[in-house]
Amino acid sequence: MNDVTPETFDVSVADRLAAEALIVDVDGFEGPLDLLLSLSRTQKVDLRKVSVLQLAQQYLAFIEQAKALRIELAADYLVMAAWLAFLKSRLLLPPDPTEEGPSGEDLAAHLAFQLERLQAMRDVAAKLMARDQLGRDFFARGVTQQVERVRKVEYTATLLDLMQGYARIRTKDEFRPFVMDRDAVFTMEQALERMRGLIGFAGTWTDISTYMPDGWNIDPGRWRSATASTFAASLELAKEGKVELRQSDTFAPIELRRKEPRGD
Amino acid sequence: MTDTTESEIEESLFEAPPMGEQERMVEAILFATAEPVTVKELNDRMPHGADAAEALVHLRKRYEGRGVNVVKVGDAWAIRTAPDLGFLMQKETVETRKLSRAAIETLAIIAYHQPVTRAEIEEIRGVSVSRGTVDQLLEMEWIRFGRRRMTPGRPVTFVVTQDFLDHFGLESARDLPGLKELRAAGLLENRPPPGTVPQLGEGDVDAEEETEEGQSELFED
Amino acid sequence: MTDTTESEIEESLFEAPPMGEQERMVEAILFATAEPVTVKELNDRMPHGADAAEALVHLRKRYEGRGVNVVKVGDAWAIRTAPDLGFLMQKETVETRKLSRAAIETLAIIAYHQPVTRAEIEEIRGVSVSRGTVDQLLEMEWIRFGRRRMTPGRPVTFVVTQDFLDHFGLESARDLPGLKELRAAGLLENRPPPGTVPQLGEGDVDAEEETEEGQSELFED
Repeated sequence: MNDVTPETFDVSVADRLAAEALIVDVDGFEGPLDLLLSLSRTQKVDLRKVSVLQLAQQYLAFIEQAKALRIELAADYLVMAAWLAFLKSRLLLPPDPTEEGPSGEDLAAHLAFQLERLQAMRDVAAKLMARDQLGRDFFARGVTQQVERVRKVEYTATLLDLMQGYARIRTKDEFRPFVMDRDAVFTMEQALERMRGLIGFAGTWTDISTYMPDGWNIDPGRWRSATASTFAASLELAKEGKVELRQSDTFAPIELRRKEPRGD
Repeated sequence: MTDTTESEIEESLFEAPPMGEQERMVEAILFATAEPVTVKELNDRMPHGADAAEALVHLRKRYEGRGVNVVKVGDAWAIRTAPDLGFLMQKETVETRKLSRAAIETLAIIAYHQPVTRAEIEEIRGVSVSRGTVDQLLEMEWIRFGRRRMTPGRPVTFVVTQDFLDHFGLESARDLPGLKELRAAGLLENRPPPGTVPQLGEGDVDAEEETEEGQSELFED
Repeated sequence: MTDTTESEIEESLFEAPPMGEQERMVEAILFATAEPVTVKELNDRMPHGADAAEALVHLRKRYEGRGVNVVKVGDAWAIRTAPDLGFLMQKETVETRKLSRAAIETLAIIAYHQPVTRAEIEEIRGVSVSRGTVDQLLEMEWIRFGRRRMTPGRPVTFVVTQDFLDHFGLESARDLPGLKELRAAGLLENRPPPGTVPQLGEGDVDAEEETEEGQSELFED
């Protein structure tokens, strides 16, 4: 990582630029570290060999000049100035053995490290941006094809549906003189009778709700009655060995199918 | 790559890139462009002296039998998924839905009365049959068109299909339980749903009588 | 055409299609999308028993030196035009938003130091990171939040995304240019400042202790 871009300007140009930078404003720099990095460019190519002392002096001079020009300085810059002044004194005065804390050299080394790291990040950022980029140097597919979610609807009907449908049409205006005493009750006998007639067509598993009498689903009371009796009738038929029942899970639909008499 | 010899023929000031290169170029352009690209556009975009038409011939051959192919779309060219791999671009989810009451009734009437005309279905149901219902049944291939009636207007008739029989596990439409069996099974015992006004439709007694006869007549073919 | 054999194989539940076929399938799927596709997604879409990883090896080789290439992006795969042909694609070039210097530097720091906290970014840049900069990078989906640091305050960390890798043509974060050199030079270490260096971020002595560990963890995948 020693390929830090060497400044090719001669010193006078660099000096001029530094002077210009002063006149412009501090906003041109991305913070005090950036300013320090810029100042260090006028010194050495290798950031590891930068004279931190000299750098501190340059920075402080810069701040003084900015103050003289009444440039508004962000707090960051002043904090850095104070710290660099402290560092400068540490570096210039002989170390005081009674004093605790890091030596001036340690602090200077760390500052040099920070500068080098910042410079390194800038270099790799430039390398990164110089890479071939998607949409600029290489390209993705122009015509993309979405994975289609094909929603296929399959309509089903059972033979029972078909017959019930037909029966419904054939009987819908038939006159029925039959009167029930308690028309909100569908008795188990009624359910049994109804189901006995129907189970002959129930060769496949069918939800027992299919066997509910037509028209009983409008009034909740009648629906409850019909549900109870249909369920009871299913159990009765299962007991008689005429049908088989199954339910996959608690509260899942109960299914019924005709039991083939082949066993016996 | 078969480049140099081919391109050497070009004696233009700017030498055209070797054919292998041109093929790569056409490949990249067809890949990245959203629209099919004409030979002219290809030539315009490629370096001077390039022959996109020839490069296309090579490229097309290269993609023969591959997962994507170079295809002509109108007078332009594009890369497209090989037709046999279309299934990879779809994720199928099957949803089962109960057939509507109208569809079931219509289907039942066709099954019991086939061949039956739309007017007859409407007469039996007492309501008009929507186009969608018939279309749905046709699409499901449970019904199909039968012979036209030799009556004025020569209306089309509907009959049920083998698919229908297969679905309901019937050998023939004749195996459908007759009215008597329906009655015996209690299916004709239904009272009109409470709350619905009894309909004074066309006399059903006749209709019923007619049915029996209609049915036998019907299952001839 | 070898249809029959192919479809026969497809029908068999347990036998995977021949490798040549699998290669075609991967080819078709990668061609159909602009986004990189993971091996898992490929396998999910291909018939049972297929081995997309192996098919990819063959396919990648097949496209070597061609106008489009099979490239790895993180743990996913994509087809991209060969970079040397970019000059043909002026029409396809998308204007990317110009990134500010701050954004570029922040991005680089996240890429090379990930997972990295905002305080660490600020320490490296020596200046506070504006909210807008991070937001812009998040919005471009070049960075995302990583795991929180297990230090006081549990600060969020940032890491780069697959889109970032895709955009810069990187197989993984390990392939970042100059990464090895930076590491060898110790410039990716988070060296605790001795004593009282003015810190712009909140005190991260704790955070820093953990960083080393976090980092090695990072470039492992």
